[in-house]
Formats: sequence, structure tokens, C-alpha cells
Amino acid sequence: MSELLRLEAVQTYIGQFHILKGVTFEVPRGTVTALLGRNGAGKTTTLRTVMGLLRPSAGRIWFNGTEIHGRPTHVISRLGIGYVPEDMGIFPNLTVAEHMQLAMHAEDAMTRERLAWVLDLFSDLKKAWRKPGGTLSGGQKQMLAIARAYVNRNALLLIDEPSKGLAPVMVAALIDSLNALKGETTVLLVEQNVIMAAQVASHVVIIDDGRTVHHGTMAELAQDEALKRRYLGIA
Amino acid sequence: MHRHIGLQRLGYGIFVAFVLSLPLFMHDARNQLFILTNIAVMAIFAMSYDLLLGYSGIISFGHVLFFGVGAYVTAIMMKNVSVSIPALLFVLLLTLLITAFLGWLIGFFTARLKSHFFAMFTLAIAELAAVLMEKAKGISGGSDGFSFPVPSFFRDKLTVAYVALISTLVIFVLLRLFVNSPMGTTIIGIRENEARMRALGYPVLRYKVLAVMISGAVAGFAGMLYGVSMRFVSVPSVFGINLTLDALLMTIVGGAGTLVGPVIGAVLVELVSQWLQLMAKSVPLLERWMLFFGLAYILVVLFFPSGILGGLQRLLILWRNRRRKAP
Amino acid sequence: MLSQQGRGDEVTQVASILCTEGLSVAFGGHLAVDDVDFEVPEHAFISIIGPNGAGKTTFFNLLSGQLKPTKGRIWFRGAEITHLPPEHRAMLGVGRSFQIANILPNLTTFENVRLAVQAKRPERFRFFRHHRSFSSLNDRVAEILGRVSLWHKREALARYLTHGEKRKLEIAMLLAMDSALFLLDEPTAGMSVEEVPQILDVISALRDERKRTILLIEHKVDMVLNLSDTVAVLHQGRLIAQGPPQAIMQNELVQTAYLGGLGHVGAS
Amino acid sequence: MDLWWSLTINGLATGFLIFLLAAGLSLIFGLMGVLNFAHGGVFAWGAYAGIWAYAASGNFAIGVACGALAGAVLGFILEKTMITPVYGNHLQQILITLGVMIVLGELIKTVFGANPQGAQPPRWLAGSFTVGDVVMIKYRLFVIAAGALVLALLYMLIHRTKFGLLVRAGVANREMVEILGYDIRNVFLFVFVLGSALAGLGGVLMGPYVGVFTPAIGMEYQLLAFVVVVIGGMESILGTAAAALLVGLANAYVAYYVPPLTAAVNMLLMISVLALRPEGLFGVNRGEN
Amino acid sequence: GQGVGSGTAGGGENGASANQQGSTETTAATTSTGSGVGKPLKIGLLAGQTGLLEAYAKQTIQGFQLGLEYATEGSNQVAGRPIEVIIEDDQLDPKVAIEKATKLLDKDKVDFLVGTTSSAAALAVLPLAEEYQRVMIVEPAVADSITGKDWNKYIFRTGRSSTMDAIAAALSIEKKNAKIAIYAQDYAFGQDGAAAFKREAEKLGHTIIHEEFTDPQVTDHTAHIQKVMQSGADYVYVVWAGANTPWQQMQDMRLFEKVTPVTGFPDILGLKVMGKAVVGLKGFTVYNYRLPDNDVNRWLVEKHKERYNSEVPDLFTAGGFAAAMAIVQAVEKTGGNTDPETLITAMEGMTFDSPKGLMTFRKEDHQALQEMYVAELIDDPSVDYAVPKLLRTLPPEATEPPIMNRR
Ligand SMILES: Nc1ncnc2c1ncn2[C@@H]1O[C@H](COP(=O)(O)OP(=O)(O)OP(=O)(O)O)[C@@H](O)[C@H]1O
Ligand SMILES: Nc1ncnc2c1ncn2[C@@H]1O[C@H](COP(=O)(O)OP(=O)(O)OP(=O)(O)O)[C@@H](O)[C@H]1O
Ligand SMILES: [Mg+2]
Ligand SMILES: [Mg+2]
Repeated sequence: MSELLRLEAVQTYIGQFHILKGVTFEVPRGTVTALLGRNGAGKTTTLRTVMGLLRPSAGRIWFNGTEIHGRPTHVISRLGIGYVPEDMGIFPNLTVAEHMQLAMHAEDAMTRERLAWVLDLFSDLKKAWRKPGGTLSGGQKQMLAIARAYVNRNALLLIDEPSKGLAPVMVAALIDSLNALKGETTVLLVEQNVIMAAQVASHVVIIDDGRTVHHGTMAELAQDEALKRRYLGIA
Repeated sequence: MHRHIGLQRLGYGIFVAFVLSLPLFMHDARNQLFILTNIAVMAIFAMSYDLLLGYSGIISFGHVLFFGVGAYVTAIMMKNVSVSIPALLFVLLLTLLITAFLGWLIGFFTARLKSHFFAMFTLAIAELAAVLMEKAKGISGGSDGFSFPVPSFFRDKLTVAYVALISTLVIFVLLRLFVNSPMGTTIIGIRENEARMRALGYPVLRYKVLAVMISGAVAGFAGMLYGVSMRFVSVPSVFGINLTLDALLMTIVGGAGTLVGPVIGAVLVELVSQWLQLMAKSVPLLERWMLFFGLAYILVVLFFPSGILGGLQRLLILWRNRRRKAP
Repeated sequence: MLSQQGRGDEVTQVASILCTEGLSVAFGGHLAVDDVDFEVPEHAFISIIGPNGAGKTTFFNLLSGQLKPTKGRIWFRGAEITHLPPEHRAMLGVGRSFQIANILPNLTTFENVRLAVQAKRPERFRFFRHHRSFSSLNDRVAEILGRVSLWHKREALARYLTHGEKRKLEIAMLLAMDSALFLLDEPTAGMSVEEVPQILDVISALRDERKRTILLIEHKVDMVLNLSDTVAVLHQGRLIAQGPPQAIMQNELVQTAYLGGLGHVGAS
Repeated sequence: MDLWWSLTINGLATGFLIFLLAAGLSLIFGLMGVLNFAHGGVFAWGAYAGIWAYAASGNFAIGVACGALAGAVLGFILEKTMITPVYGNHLQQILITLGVMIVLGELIKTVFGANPQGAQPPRWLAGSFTVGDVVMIKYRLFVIAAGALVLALLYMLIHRTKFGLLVRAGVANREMVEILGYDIRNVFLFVFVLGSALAGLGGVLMGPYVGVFTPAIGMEYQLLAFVVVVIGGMESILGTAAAALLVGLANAYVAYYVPPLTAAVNMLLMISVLALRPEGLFGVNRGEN
Repeated sequence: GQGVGSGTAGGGENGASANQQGSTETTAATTSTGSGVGKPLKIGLLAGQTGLLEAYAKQTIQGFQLGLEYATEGSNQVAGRPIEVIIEDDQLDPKVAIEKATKLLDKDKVDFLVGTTSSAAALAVLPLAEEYQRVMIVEPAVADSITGKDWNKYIFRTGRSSTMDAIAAALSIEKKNAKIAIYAQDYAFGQDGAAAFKREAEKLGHTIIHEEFTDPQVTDHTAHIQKVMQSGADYVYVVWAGANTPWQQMQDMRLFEKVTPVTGFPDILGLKVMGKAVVGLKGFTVYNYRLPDNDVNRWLVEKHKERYNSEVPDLFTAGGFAAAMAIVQAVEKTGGNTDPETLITAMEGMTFDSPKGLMTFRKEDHQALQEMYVAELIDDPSVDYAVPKLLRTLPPEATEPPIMNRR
């Protein structure tokens, strides 16, 4: 079993709207896979479905060999899936310290070590340790959201547009960190910044109008101008 | 908002049907007219509450203040000054002035307060007013209250009922026009996101104060109608917090933010309570009829999460869909 | 107004639309904006860059009135606005968009924009006629929604828009205000690559066709380079450099503290 | 001086009694943001069930336990069946909890009768002794001790464990807490049950304090509890305690020195606190965005 | 307001449905006025059956029904007219009271209106009696204004008034020229009661040296009690109805070691709530089944026990009984004629029997003058509460209030 996550013909409704109409792909173990597509294609919906925040109406989802669709979110999370939501999900009334305290699933030495690493990576967070989340700058919120997912040794990370709002220097740090995590952690990354995606991802999945339309390696995509133009609107 | 148009027609329909069916009630007894008048009074009061709750997003626990002022202005003038139609018109003017002024005062000093704090602040002011009135037993009659005469024109319960119903209709139409106007939609925008509206250039505080003033004046009018129909006031019956809660419940039961909702709520709450009381006489199980009333509230929330109006709306959509599919 | 600082005759001749003097704000002990003297000439396009947490958004908050400065003064078109509330400033012509989408969630996209259009029109005082019956407002809303390609979402409640669509709505509301000075806070963050150029067109048209003044906060370096006449750099609350885009990018501090040697990782 | 002591001790005792009533609401309304108008009903049930058990068993401790248990059981049933669907929706919360309040009140009348109920402290807490010239009522000292104990325990729970964080986070963004791997439903259930148990506890302890109560105590004390939580600043248990003591002391002093104001003192207190600190005593004023 | 009994509110066990006869539909159109011999005599009985004083309402209703039975000797007919009672619940709410009274007067066309538990509700209904020109017997609401400034000629009252309570209270103080403090609830019932007591006590030569008014919802009485203690009073007159009674705290504060309390005794449930600790307390009462010694009362106690599983009549049972007696006697006197003017003439000055002895409707304001009882609470080992023992019966003249209405 080489893939860590697998979606098979997943369909999702939000209210009465049919959003995902057939999403099938897999995320190979130890890689970074980029999930691309234009605005409204259904990327966020896909991640939310995997996380159990939306219940698929059809199709199946496997994580590490077990089926997870239909399970409650907190159970899915505890299986070892970290999620950085698109809207960052910062608690405005909790301090950075409290955010991290909540995020850490264990109090052991290893987690503390990871915490130190994360705070090194995003040194702004260390400075803002006692500040309520609501007073952070946009970029700092984004860092905090990522840090929360990084601090546990998750097998899989679902990251929704982490580079938005980050200064170039932080984007670089983010790329480095993702590369550093390779091997130990598998990542499914939604990213509008295709150049950044290209620097970290080895595999690509493209969604359009709620369907997977392409599945392959990053190298293939780089060659395929037609594909890029058609689904990503870039030449 | 325009999604409600079908139901608004229904609302108008209900009103007109009510007015037309009045002669039917006449055959029976005046107490029915009295109930009808009470429904109308509560409908107006609840609509005024909805302007705050549903449209401005302000929860007030002290709305009864305006109602009480309206009722007492009427009572004191009728009892001590003059019993005549001009005096009543003067009362109307005075009520609107005082309640609007109180609305301005409260709005001005409290519109800055965040939701629950505002609610509790208004509660405090209304309770203080009640304490003050209780102390001023000489003019208010305290908790025992006093009765007073009204101009002979209003002595007939049928006239009062007609006046109340027509007032309900007129106020409903006026409020609807208001909430759908640019100014009204601004207030809705403020409910949604106050900070954003300020950044767009709207002087939010002024609009909120305006909402409290209009709502207060309408509530004052309801209080005045109450006075005219009851010819009796007492501090607990026109300043009691349960009246605020009634308006709150009627608004939510019917559907907040719709104006038709509060009217439906007022009709339902009154009719259901009448019906339960009637049943209580013959069914011993219903002796504690209030219990079933409470259960009804719970069921409404569980089965009509967005109020009766929302429920009706969903049924309407279902029905339409079925009709469309049928042929 | 004419420059108050008088940094030389030439500068004082140029009418500036906005000007700050010693502008500072502290949160607790932390100076988020520190003694900023800033001047924006009429019809300029200035980008503000700086690391995360440098104080860019806070600076905007001071200009648009969401925050009150602890020190310093602000002038807009010759009048001091330091102590005016945000709504006054908006009426005077300072319009802004928000970094984190700030919308009216339970109203439709159309209604969001309509309220923004209405804000400065005399129609806002009407309290009897139905809000949808003012064709001048409706036409303007339609035009704006078309420009940011949100027309197809006009009946959707704003809360159900995707992230990218919310960003577009944010810009639409700013356009609707039709301000003299636009404060744009990362307008394209999270917008899809294909749509960024379109929004860029909208923004540059603002200046070129409509003769507006624009202040832009962006982390997409190419965008900054392409659009702006001047780039200002904020670092730890201080305005540390200001000048033509290319020159600023060469600045050593900008290179290390901001770009981190990765200037090329911007928008495509 | 004696007078001063007497007023202060009695005021403190009343304050702690009010704190006991409001502590549960401080969790449910202040921390969890549920506008729970059924709290008074649960409180009244605690009083009736507790005093009934006390009378039946002759053991005050059993009575107290039963009062708290009645609260907890009611809380569990309410949360599971009625509160879960309305988290985050204030209007529905008001409607459903007011409905529950009516039902609980009527059920009390059905089960225990509508008539006033008497309650006396157990023998070991009955009566008073004098220190100098100050009359010390034993039961009041007991209430002070009980209130202080509850305050300390709650404070530890909220501020010394992850629990308080979870609740605050869950209120701000339920989904995110789930994403972080916590079952928010259980957290909320626990808070609600704990808050209701505290209401029940407050109910029994109030019985012997006032001596006589009726089914109407629910609504009466509920408003007071809301007032106290709001004055305290909503989210802080310390704030609630401070506000409760303030209300207790203010009542004692005002009743003695400015008797005409007694009926208005709570409301005046709330108005003055909110006028000076719009976010309440211990509340935090957060800027938007 | 719920100013009815002095002392703690209370009532019987709930459940017994007193409204079996309620809302009987009539098919025969009855004219409301004029001689209606042969047609049913309709009586509308308003009572606050749901609400805090529901026990009182029950007492009134049961008393009224037994009163009818006694007065008609079980025939349920007077002057050849069968009696029909229609009971309506006013929920102690003036608005509901008006609505129900309108129903009784307009739809049911009752010949008499009787009620009601709450003073406010009664006051709200008074003008309707005048408007519909129907005789109303007020029972048991106490407000002075019912037979005072809000009175109209259709209003009679079998219940006692606040002032009569106050006179009885003043008379129950034995010491001459006593110094008295008043402890009352700060709303209409308490204020009325205190004012009337002050007036009457001062007439008797006592001095009111302190008046303490407290919020009816007060939790902590101690500061108020402290003031009474420091006032130097010999007696404290407590006017309290409902919950939050001060008794427990007064005892805890050891007030009674210094000051002798006087109060109006409540109904039996109220006494039960007060417990045995109040043994020795002196005061007055409107009615307790042990106190009056006459045939009517003996019959009442007997029948009441028989009818309502050996429960005894309570505070307001006698009042309801008296109202029924008055109606039957009046209709007998007019020979079945229920024309209001005829009735009023017949009833003014009419003396009728009741469980509290003979009552007389005073001509001027239609207030029934009646016995009151000064008593002391004693320990009776057979029951779990302190029971009143008669010290003195105050004859009707003793508690005759001043005339306060304008004719
Ligand atoms: N709550 C909702 N109700 C109705 N439609 C919704 C809702 N949420 C999302 N949608 C629709 O679902 C589609 C997919 O949304 P999704 O958020 O997955 O897009 P996305 O690919 O993440 O876009 P973006 O790049 O802008 O974040 C969009 O067309 C959106 O309008
Ligand atoms: N209300 C506040 N209270 C306390 N600190 C604040 C507040 N608002 C902002 N700050 C702090 O001020 C600093 C500047 O924040 P600001 O949002 O202006 O940064 P920014 O330059 O816009 O960064 P980004 O590029 O990440 O959006 C940050 O360290 C932030 O934590
Ligand atoms: Mg997305
Ligand atoms: Mg920023």
C-alpha cells in the first residue's frame, strides 16, 4: 500500500448544491501532493470532506488502509491528520500560547521539541506568545494556523493555501519546512501560488467543477502547457 | 428579503380576512372582540420588537418600558386631565414624543454596548422605571393600579377592535416600507457587520439610535392602544418583564426579521393559550395548561427552527415543487 | 494640501492627498507603528511592503480610523482627520478593503455591494421606497459585479462564497465606495492565478482612468514592481525606506528581512 | 463597628449565596454563550428536590447531594435533547429555554404543589452565636464557606486545566476544536451538566437561607443570576464572584443606609458598572479585526 | 398585585378540580335583568386559579360552593330559580380578568359577579360591573380603594379590607401607648397595610417609631431587621404576603428577644411553612376554622372534611361561603328578582349569616362588617404547625373602617 490517503468517486453536497461530483485520487506516502484548480473548483470542499466536516453522499475515503468517511472529525483528527483550514480558524480570544497548548496532543519531550522547532520556524509567534489570536497580523495568524498542525507528529497534513498573506521570506521558510517534513509526513497541499507548489510538490491533482480532471507528477504538469492553460488559466 | 414575498401576501391576506370577519365575532360576545384587540396590541408591540431583534440585531430585555409609558400617559391623561378625542390625540402625540425621546436617550447611551450588555442595560432601565412607578403610587396606583374612563367613541369594544386592527395593518405596512427602504436596509447591514458598515461610511450609532427610537415609538403606541382598550393600568401589568418576554417569544415563534412573523406569533400565542384554557376546563390532564404551552415553544424550535413563518415557507416551497412536478 | 514638512521646495509644490506626521500606535508596550511621516501625492500609486507583523495593516487602520493613534497626526486633503471616526473618513473619501474578508455574511453579494454604493448617495436617506427600485444604484452594482466577475453570484449569500470570491467581493465593495483614496490590503491573497490579472486590471484602471490615489499592501513582489510608482517599506513599525520599486528591491534590509533571497516567488 | 461587621458578614453571605446561584449560569451563559432561561427552573428543581430529600432522609448532606444531582440530571436531559440543536443560535435558545422554564415550573407545581415550601437548616447549622455584639448566623457562615469552596474548585477547573480553554475555543469556533481532535459535544455536555448541577446546589442551599420559597423563585433568581454574570464580565468566574459579592454587600449597605433604594440597587449597580466598564468588571475589551 | 392575605400565602393540595361546573353553555336566552323567576340564576365566579395564589382561589371556590349548598339547604335553588355557577380563571392578571369578566357579563349574562383573588384584577373589573349594571361581590381582594375611591354602587364586598386588617392588628396589641415598628413589603399591599395600620394604631394611642419597607424579592433581610432592632420599638408589625418571608432571619437575628412581633396569620399552609418556631406569636386573623364558635362554622368544617377528604376549611373558605350566603339571601329577599336596582336596595344594610357570624353590608360603601379574631399561636402536638388559639373575638363594630368612597 503505497498511498496514505485515497479518495474514490467522492461526491459531496452542501445543502442542496452538488459541489463534489466525483473526486478520485490518492496521495502517495511521504510526498507532497498539490491539489490545484481555479476558484470555486472544490479544493476546499475536498479537504473538508476528508476531514469529516462535510459528509460525502457517495464514494469512499481511505486513510492508512482504514475507511474514514462518515467518521466524526475529532476521530479523524486523532488518527493523525492535521488540517490548516483556509480561513485559519484562529480563536480570537485565546492567546498564542493557549492555541499551542490546545493543539498539542501530548506533553512529551518529542512534542516539546517539535514546539521549539515550530517556534523557531515562525519566530513571530514566540514574540506574540501572550497575545490573543485576534490581535495578530494576517501573516502571523497564518503562521499560527500552520504551527498548530505542525506541532503534532501527524502522518498526514491537509494544508489549504498556506502562503496567502505570508511575506516572501516566510514563504521561503514554509517551503523549507515542507521539504524538511518530507518522508516523515505526507502532505496534501492546496495552493494558488503555483510556483511555490512546484517547489515542494512531487505530485499534482487538478480539480475542476467538482471533478478530478488530472492526476500525475509535478514534472509532467510542468511540461503540459495545454493542461495548465485549460485548468489553471496560466500560460 | 424578497424571498418572503409570497408569505407577505399571506400576511396581508390574514389581516384583511381578520378585519372582514369582525362581524362574525359580533354575533358572539364582546370578550372575543377584547381578545381580538389584545392580539392586535400584542402584534403591534411584537412588530416593534422585531424591528430591533430581527432587523437591527439588538436584543432588548427592557422593551416594555415604551409600552408602559404609552399606557400610563393615556391613563393619567384620561383620569386626571380630560376625557375627549382631542385629549386622546394629544396623548398620541405625547406618547410618540416621550417614547421617541426615551429611545433616543437609551440608544444614545447604550448603543455602544455589546449584545448581552445592551440587553441587560435595557432590562435595568425598564426595571428601574417599574420601581419608580411603584414608588409613585399616588399617580400610578402601584401594583393595584387604577381604572379610568375613555372617550365615548372608544367605549364600544367593536370600535376599539376596528381601530386596533386598522392600526396593526397601517403600522405593518409602514414598517415594511421602512425596512425595505435604503434606510431600512442600512439597519440590516449594521446588524450583519457593524464595523464594516462604519468603514463604508455609515454613521452606525445614529442608525441604531434611529431604530431604537422608531421601535420605541411604535411600542408606545401599542401601550396606548392597550390603555384605551383596557381602561385600566397597573405597574406590573404594563411594566412587567413578562410583557417583554411575550413580545420576544411571539417574534421568535413567528419568525424574527419578517414583520409578518410577529403578527403570526401574536395570533398563535393568544389563540393557543385561549384554546388550552378552554380545554383545561374539560380535560383534567390539561389543568396545568401552561405546561403544554411551554412544550409548544419547545416543539416550535425543534420543528420550525426559523419560526412558524420559516416552516410555512418551507412547506410552501415543497408544495410548489410538487405541483410543478405533478403534471 | 501642501506638504507640512517642507522637505524642499519641489515637494511642497506637489499637492498631496494624504499626509501623516509622527504617526504612532502602541499596543501595551509594543509600538506597532512607530513615528511614521508619510506623504501620498494626488494620483500616486504607492505600495507598502514589509515583513509579517511590520505594521502595515495597523498603519491602514490608523489611516481609515479603525484605530486611534497614540501619537501623531493625519491630514487628508488639507484637513486634519486624526480624530475623525471611520465613517467620517469614508465619507470624505478614504476607502479601504480588509486583509481578512470583512463582509455582510447573511446578505446577498448584490446587497453587499448595493449598500456600499448607497453609502454616499442621497438615496440612503430614503425611507419609503423599496431599495431595489433605484435603478441608478442597481446599474452601478451590476457594473461593479461585472468588473470583478461576481455577477453570476449576485444572489448568493456572501457567507457561502469561496475564499477567492470573498476577496473579490471585498474589492467590489471598495470600488463601490468610489473613494478618492483607496487603501488596498492584500487584495489578491488567495485569489486564483487566473483571476489575479483581471483584478490587477481593475486596480490599475482605477488610477489610470479614474484618477484615483492608491495605497497597496502586497506580498506579491512582481505585482508591486509592475504597478507602483513608489514603494514604501515598513519594518518593525518604522518607515525605513521609500523610493522607486526597483531601487527598493535592491535595498539590503529588504533583501534579507523581507525577500529572504526569494524575490522571485511572487505571483506569476 | 459592630454594625459594620454585621452588615459586611451578612452582605458577604448573601453575596456568596448569589454566587452559588450564578456560578452555573456563569459557565453556561458566560463561558458557553447559551442564553439559558431554563437555569432558574433547574435551580428551583434543585431547591424542591433537595429540600424534599432532606426532609425525607433527615440528613442535610443527602439533601444537598440530591439537589445537585437533580440539577445534573435535568442538565443532562436538556443538553442532550434540546440544547444541542441550538448552540450558537441565541433566538432559538431564548425560545426553547423559556419553554423549558415554563415546563419545569409547572412540573414543580404538579409534583410538589404550588404552595410555599419551608426549609430549615439542619440542627448543627441552626441558630446563631455572638462574637462581641455581632450576631453570627451559623448557616450564613456555612454558605460563605460553601461559596468560597465552589469558587476555588471552579477556578482551578477553568484556569488550571485545558478544560476552560476548550470551552472558550469551542464557543469561538466549534469546528476548529473538532479539527484539533477534541469531541466538543462532550465538552459542552459536561459544562452544561456541571452548570446545572451547580444551579441545583445553589437551589438547595438557598432553601434554609430564605426559609420559604415558591415555584416562582426560578424566574426571580434567574434574573439576578443574569445580572451578576453580566456585571462580572461574562467569561470570568472570578468576575461573577466579584459581582455577586458586590451585589450582596451593596444590598446590605443600601438596605441599611438608603432603604428607599433597595428595590433598585441591583439595577443601579448594573447600570453604573456598565456605564464605567461596558465590558463588565472582569471582561476584556477586544478590538475588532 | 397579589395583596390578599396578610402573612404567608398558601393553599391546599392541588389536583382537585374545582372548575367542573365551568363554562356551562346555555341554550335558553336569558335576559340579564328584570324579574327572571324560574330561569336559572347565573353567578360568575372569577378566581386566580393559576398563578402564585391558586390555593386562595381554591379556598374561595370551595367555600362558595359549600355556601350555596348551605344557604339553599342542598336544593341549589333560590326563589324557585336553579343556580348555575360559572367559574373563570383570571390568572391574577388584570387583562385576563377583564376578558373573563366581559365573557361572564356579556356572553353568559350572569346575574352576579363574584371575585377575585388579586386586588389589581378586582380593581380592573369594577368598572365593568357598572358598565353592565350587574352586582359584583368582591371576595377576597383587600385593596381599600375597592370600597374607596374606585367604588361604584354595584360593588359589594364580603371580604375584609386592608384597613380592617390594620384595625384588627392595632387592637391585638395589648400594651398601652406602645412603640411600634412596621415591617412591610414595598408595594401596594404592604404600603396600604402599613399606612392603614399607622392611622389606626395612632388613634389608639400607640406611636409608630419606625417604618421599614423592603423589596418583596429581597433575599437578605438582616440589614432591615437591624434597623428595627435599633429603633427601640416594643412591637414590630409585619405585613408580608408571599415568599421571602423575614421570619427565619428575624429569629436568627434574635429580634424577638427584644421586640414582640404582631402579624396577620396566614392560611394553614402558611402556618406550616412558619413551623413551630413561631409558637407564642400574637396577632389577628381573618379566619381559622378553630376560632369562630357558631353553627354555620361547625357545619362548614364538618361538610368540608366530608367533601374534601377530611381537609379543613382555610383562610378564604369562609369568605367564599359568605359571598354565597349574601347572594342567596338577597335573591330571596327580592323574590327572585335580579334587577340590579332592586338587588342593591335589598342588599344595602342587609345582615346575613356566615361562618364568621353575622355580617352586614354597610349602606354607604357596601363593605361587609365582620368579626375578626385576635389569637396566639400555640403548640398543638397533634399537628406539625403552630395553631392559633382565640384570645378575643373582635365584633364587627370593632373593626369598622372609615367610609372612604364618594357617593
Ligand atoms: N455553504 C455553501 N453553500 C453553497 N455553495 C457553496 C458553499 N460552500 C461552497 N460552495 C460552493 O462550492 C464550490 C466549491 O467551493 P470550494 O470552497 O471548495 O472552492 P475552492 O476550490 O476551495 O475555491 P477557492 O480557491 O476560492 O478557495 C464553489 O462554487 C462555492 O460557491
Ligand atoms: N489590536 C492589537 N493589539 C495588540 N497588538 C496588535 C493589535 N493589532 C496589531 N497588533 C500587532 O501589531 C503588529 C503589526 O500588525 P499588522 O497587522 O499591522 O502587521 P502587517 O504588517 O499587516 O502584517 P501582515 O503582513 O502579516 O498582515 C503585529 O505584531 C500585531 O501582533
Ligand atoms: Mg478554497
Ligand atoms: Mg496585514
